[in-house]
Amino acid sequence: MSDLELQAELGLGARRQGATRRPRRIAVAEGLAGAVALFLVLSAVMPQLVAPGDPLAIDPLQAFQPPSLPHWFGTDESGRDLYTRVVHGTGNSLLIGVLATTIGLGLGVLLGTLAGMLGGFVDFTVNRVLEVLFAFPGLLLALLVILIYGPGVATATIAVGLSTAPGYARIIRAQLVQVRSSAFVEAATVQGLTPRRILARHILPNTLAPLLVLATLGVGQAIVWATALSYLGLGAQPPAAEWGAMLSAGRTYITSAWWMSFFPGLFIVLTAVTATTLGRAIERRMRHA
Amino acid sequence: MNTPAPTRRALVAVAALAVAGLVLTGCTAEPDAPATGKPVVGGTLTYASGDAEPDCLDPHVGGNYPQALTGTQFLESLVSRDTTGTIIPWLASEWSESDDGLAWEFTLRDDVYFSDGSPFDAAAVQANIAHLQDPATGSSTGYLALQKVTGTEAVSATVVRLTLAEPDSALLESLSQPWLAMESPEGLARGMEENCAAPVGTGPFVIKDWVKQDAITFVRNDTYDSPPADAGHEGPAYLEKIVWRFIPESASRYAALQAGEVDVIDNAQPDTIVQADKGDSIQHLDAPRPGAANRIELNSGTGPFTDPKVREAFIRSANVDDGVASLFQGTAKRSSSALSSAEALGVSRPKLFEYDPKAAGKLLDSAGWSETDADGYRTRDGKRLTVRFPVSTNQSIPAEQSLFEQIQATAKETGFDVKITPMDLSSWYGALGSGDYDAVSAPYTKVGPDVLRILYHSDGITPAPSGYFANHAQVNDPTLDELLTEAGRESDAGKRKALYTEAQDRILEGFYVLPLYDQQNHYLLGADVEGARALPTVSTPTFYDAWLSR
Amino acid sequence: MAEPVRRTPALRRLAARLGGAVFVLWAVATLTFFAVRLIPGDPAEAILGGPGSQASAEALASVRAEYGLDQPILVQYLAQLGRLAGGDLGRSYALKLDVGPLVLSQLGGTLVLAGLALALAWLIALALATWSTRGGRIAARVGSGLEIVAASLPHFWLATALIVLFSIWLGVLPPISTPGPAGLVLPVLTLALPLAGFLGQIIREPLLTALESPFVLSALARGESARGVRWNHAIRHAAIPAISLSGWAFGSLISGAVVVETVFARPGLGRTLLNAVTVRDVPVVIGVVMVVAVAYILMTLLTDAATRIADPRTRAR
Amino acid sequence: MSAHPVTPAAGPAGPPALRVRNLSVGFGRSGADPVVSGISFEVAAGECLAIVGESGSGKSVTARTLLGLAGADARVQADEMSIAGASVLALSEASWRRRRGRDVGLVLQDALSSLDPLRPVGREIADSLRLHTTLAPAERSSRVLELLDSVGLPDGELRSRQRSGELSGGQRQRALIASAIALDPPLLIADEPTTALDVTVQAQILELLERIKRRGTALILISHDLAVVSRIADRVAVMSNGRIVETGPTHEVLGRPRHAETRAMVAAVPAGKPRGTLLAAPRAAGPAAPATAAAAAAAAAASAATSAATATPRPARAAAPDIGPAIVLEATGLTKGFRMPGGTRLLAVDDVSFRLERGTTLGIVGESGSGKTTTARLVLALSAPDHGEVRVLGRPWSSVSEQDRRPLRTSVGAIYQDALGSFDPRLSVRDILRHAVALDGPRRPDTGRPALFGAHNGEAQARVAELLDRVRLSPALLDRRPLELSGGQRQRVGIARALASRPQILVCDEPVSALDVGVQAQVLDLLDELQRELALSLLFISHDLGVVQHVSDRVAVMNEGRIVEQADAPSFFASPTHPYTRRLLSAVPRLP
Repeated sequence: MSDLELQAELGLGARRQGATRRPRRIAVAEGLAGAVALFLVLSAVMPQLVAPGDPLAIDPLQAFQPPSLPHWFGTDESGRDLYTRVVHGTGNSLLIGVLATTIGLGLGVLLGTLAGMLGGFVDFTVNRVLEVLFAFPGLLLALLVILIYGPGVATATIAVGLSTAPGYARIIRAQLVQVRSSAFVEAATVQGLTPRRILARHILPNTLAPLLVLATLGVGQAIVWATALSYLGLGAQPPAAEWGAMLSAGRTYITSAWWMSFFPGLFIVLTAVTATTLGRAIERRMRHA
Repeated sequence: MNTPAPTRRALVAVAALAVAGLVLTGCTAEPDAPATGKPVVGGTLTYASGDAEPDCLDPHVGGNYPQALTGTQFLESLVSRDTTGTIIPWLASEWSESDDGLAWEFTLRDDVYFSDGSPFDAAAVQANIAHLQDPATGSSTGYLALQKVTGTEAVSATVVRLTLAEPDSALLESLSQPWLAMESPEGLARGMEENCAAPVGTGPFVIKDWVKQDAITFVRNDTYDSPPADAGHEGPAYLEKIVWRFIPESASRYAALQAGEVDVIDNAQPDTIVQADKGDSIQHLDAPRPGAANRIELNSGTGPFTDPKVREAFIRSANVDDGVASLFQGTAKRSSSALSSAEALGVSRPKLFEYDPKAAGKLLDSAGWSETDADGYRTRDGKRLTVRFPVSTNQSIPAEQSLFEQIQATAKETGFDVKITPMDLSSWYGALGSGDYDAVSAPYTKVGPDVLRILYHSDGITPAPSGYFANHAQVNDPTLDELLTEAGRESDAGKRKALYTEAQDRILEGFYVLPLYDQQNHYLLGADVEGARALPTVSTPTFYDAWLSR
Repeated sequence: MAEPVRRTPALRRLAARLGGAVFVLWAVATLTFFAVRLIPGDPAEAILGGPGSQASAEALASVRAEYGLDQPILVQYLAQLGRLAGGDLGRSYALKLDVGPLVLSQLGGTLVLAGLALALAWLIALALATWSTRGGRIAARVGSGLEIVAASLPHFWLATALIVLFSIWLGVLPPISTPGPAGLVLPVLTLALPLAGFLGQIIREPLLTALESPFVLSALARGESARGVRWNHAIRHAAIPAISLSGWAFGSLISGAVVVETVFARPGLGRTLLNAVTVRDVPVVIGVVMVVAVAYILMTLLTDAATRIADPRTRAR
Repeated sequence: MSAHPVTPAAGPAGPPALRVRNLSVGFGRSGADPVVSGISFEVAAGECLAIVGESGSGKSVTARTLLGLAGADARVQADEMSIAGASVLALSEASWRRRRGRDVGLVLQDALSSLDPLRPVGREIADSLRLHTTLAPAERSSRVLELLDSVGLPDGELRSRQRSGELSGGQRQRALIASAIALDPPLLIADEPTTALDVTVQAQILELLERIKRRGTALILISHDLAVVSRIADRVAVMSNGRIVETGPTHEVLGRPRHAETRAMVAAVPAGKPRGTLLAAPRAAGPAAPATAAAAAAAAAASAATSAATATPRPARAAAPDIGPAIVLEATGLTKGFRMPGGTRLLAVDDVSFRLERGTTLGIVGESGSGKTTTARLVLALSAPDHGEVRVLGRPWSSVSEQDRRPLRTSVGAIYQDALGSFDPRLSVRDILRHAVALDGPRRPDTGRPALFGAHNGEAQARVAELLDRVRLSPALLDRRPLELSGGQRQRVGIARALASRPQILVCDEPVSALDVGVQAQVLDLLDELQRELALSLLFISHDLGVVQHVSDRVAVMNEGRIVEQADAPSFFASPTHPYTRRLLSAVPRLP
């Protein structure tokens, strides 16, 4: 799925056009995104600090409580506190997102670098492979992986990772080719730098710098895709405190307990928006530094 | 390919003349108390099913509840049941049992034709029974129900005789079920593929069209005149057409009903039932399925549950009452019986299933599971007290899975490590077949207490031809086997009751099962649907008497 | 460069594109063929209903013979390619139907859904982009904020939210896909909104660039109105990158259809695919994958043609 | 004649085509300095007024204001602003729209982007007619053909169907002019209409504009280049910092510039200035060069006020050190072809030979597409010739492997037209120079890596400071990235980098083409000074014959991949032999 590619295009494209109209100061949106990101990371690393309860503790007599002071996000069908569950689910969801992105980015960097650096036959082959992989658009590749290895968190993570890899590979390759043929690399050759030094000093840093942007944007998208798989019953399963699984459980009660679907979904959207905003912000910073 | 065993809520008929357990609640129009106004002829009723779309519409093949739901609309059985539990005539007008109980004669109506024009006669009944007993059909439910039938004979065109290997007091109930409905022999002869797509019956509606993954369209059978004896009228049905849709999302289903897009939904969620009961715009039809109650069976054949003390400890450690109350919001009652509350012979022993974590702890101590590890789980000889609990996501409604999670959470307090593994149906059967489970919940629908024989007779440990085995608790108790066999032959009501009571006591006191609640079967109907009812056999809805007041 | 560059003959280009398309299809078929060999367990058993079926040895043997599973893998592979070339997608394990007709019968519904969603997404994206670039920082911020949020909305959540809002609270639209046009509103909206967010983001940057470019100033200096400039000049420039992303948009719509068709109980390719993956109905999954691949390739060919029409500059390249 | 306000020297009776009195334009907060403050001028029919100034002087904003296109956030104030006698102050947008194109036309620079690249030029031209007339489409089409013909574009049928990208630079500039004069507006504003065009094309466009002027159209010509406007302008107004600092008939202003700014601009025109003449006024004392081009111009203007009004000849060059061969760079029979998309081969460089003598400058001049850039790449060994050879310092250069060539690379420095693109965007000025310095320094015996690479290496820092001083850049810029520098500053950093390895040869590929005349003058002066002090040999490649004339000892003219004429500068300019050269020379804008 090349949402990532798209997201990256949006960020890196502006770089190519050399747009310089944006100011350097921190925008309100970026500040907010930073704060949310901080909250999410804290929730992932130290959930007990943010929500001290037990995400699996049931209390049937407190089931289906709407949002209130003791239960900020309400309770679910077993009386579990949704705020606690959503916060404790952050770790799971972020981990899935980060792992999937790592897999996709790792593979993408490998393929993209091979194609971009070696060129010729390797480039041709890798490009054909990518072309074929792109013929499995969207969730298709992920579903194929799940068909083969069966549903589950691990499969879903790998599936999302694999299906994002072609997009990353194409970006990395394009970036590499662009940097390699750029005027400053020629200038370095004219200065008398050895190919190895040019690679180490100019090509790799300039190719890999956007990886941070890609990774940030990618984690947001990966989380959306992974939760989609969980929602479809192909990823994490209840009662695991994972956002997609929680949403999936909540949809049963959508007519009477909207909060069960609303809050996990809100966190997914929040994460994706935050990732996009931060990715763009990092990109802008890198461009203007 | 063969059907995967008796899938959803399979049912086996039983002979006993159970007093009606079917309770119709809510505001549904009952057949003998028709709703206001004169029935309107015509109109299209849209039904939204939350059950899986059948692979095959012939309920002989396999035999699961979705097939029963659709089959009820266009197929008919030899006999039916009324709300008091009495067997009543349908395609057979009368019947008799020989003194030794080894032969039954059924006199058939002589004025009934299949919708393909072929006559319904003794040969047709023979062909149907042969079809059910043919291993190539891959029947599981119907096959099990006819286990004792050894032969058929057409005494005349309208009289058919069945010969039995041993007396079967459950035969009439068996034959009342949709899975043993009568189909056109000519239709059967077309081969499985064609017959699966559009079986031919004698019912009030005929299959017009089946767009897979979307809807089945039934149209009125205009020459129909063979309703069961308890029907509200005679002649063709009122409705012109039934559109049978499959909407797996329960919320979408309910919303569709609210929006008037569909007229009837099944598998209604507890919260929507509560909502519907509060207002006037939606009628509620509560028709619990007969047979076994929903329960968790504990595998006594291997693992920790070979020890009755551990079984009892597990049962006492599970807080089911609070869970049922909160999850089902009053739409389901806690059961403490092996049988559905629809079964008059059911024995309830609430005391055995009371939540008592202290007692559970002591029981584990005495069973040797006295150590506790760092995570709070009991151990014995360094091994953790783990309960493997595969759950079929296709078979359990969400509320039930939530209940399992709650049981998991409360049993943890006593020290059980319950490992719930959600699985697709095929893997779940695989896990069961290889014995990789300590606890399992498998719904089983059936009329009368004979279900106990299917579920707890040691014969049920060995798989049926389809590969399915029903004795998940792996109860292997010769005394119980004897009681159940005896009860299955006994036609004297009093003796039969005593035998079944004793058998149930043995099962319940042996702590093989943790009863949860009746098999839920809630229909919600739009306010303008009149005259719909659930057949008192296996609680499938019939729309023969139904009409739309709009 | 002043002199017009000579163009590649159209026929040769077409042949090259078709050759590429055939290659991709072959590779997709090969990849899926060998990928499903990775599925653990016996395919014959899978055909018979999975591990729970406890099928007899004879049944397994007869299935193997029927499906050619007893042949060497290369023979199976060639046979599979032969069947695919003849348009035969095999037979569903679970539904007992030929996959080809089944998938084709589901294709229409999905295409209608996707087509309408694409059109609506374009409409929303263009409207939002033109409104928010008309001037004013607030409008621009609100516009780009809305786009980012819309693009981040997971289909499954959006679908639920729309059902709650329009069907349960307001009661104005059916929560499931009904045959009439009303039944299409919510599914189409669910698919269109996130896509509109993405398209809007793609359109915005080139739209701003175009609006600030000298040719717009020239047009204004000729007396063109702000609206005329937008619609006669800027929109076309803004649309080109988005048009060239139609292949991606198609993928996103197919993924969305998996969710949307399930939630709204709409027959279609997505729901068929999900069901097939859930019950591991391998031939149906492969069938859908192949059909989607063909559609995707057609889509990229169309996209290419559309881009060439919209942007004559690419013709010379 | 008084300087303010500008009044037409002569003209027919009636109201002038344009009269502006005391116009001020500001942006942003009302307290902010106006971009244009209190300027007044008028243009009569058939007259051309040139508004000349550095970039940022406010001339383009003035042009846009005259069309009501200064922008929504612009604050426009004036005592009078009238076109053909009718006031256009405080017009509504709708009334402006009716006037634009009809009463006043606009021609911008770079028609490639000034005509919508997606629409046929015929439709662009017809737009004016569509917006202001009731002509039927067919009538519009025939009028478009007439217009194309009138601007010197035959084949109107074909041209009107083509898009700007399919036309040559001159053709599309003509088309753009056609679209501006479609309704024969009494006033035409041309904003840098010939910038980025080849000189011969530039001359043709100026001719076309002059013809339009003679038809009775009032023309306002906006440019940064005095030499360009001097051809057709009747009067010149010099703008600086939003004000008109000097104005008058062209020959007066150019012949006797009174204002320092004007003098600087006159001095900065390289064409016809002898080799070694200082183009820019001497820089302000101290190494802290001003941060922006505008400020630099202002500083230059300030100091110029106290210095001589005309260009100053410099002292003679330092004698070249007599080490090594006299011919430092030699190209023989260079040929390079490229495959075109259609399958044909294009010979970009065809049998090119030249020699660069130590301490001298060889100028290679040619129009776009002449093959001069390919030649530069061959000389820098960025691509290999198909035939022929390049030798550096008498040693083989193009014929050896990159590895063998590398030791010699330090002898050849290069500066580029796009200085920004030649820097790694991640690096600061300090890093760029430190890396360059390190390459030249001693190598560590153990690793063979440069020893000067440490960030705190004192020697490296000293070298960086020295380089910075050489190119007159303030050390305050060390931590900036090239993106944050002005064009002139970037080119200075580029020069500093090239000097880091103490090269003997400097290859300059269009080093000043992207710069304003004023900044160009400073960079050319700097190069000249460096050549004197460091005995550099320069290969100077440019499309601008004026610049080449100013800097070169020897000149080679390239056309269609070949060197058509090559000679020592004095004889070359005195008696060009090749007709192409003559054409080129006659087209060079120079002051009268």
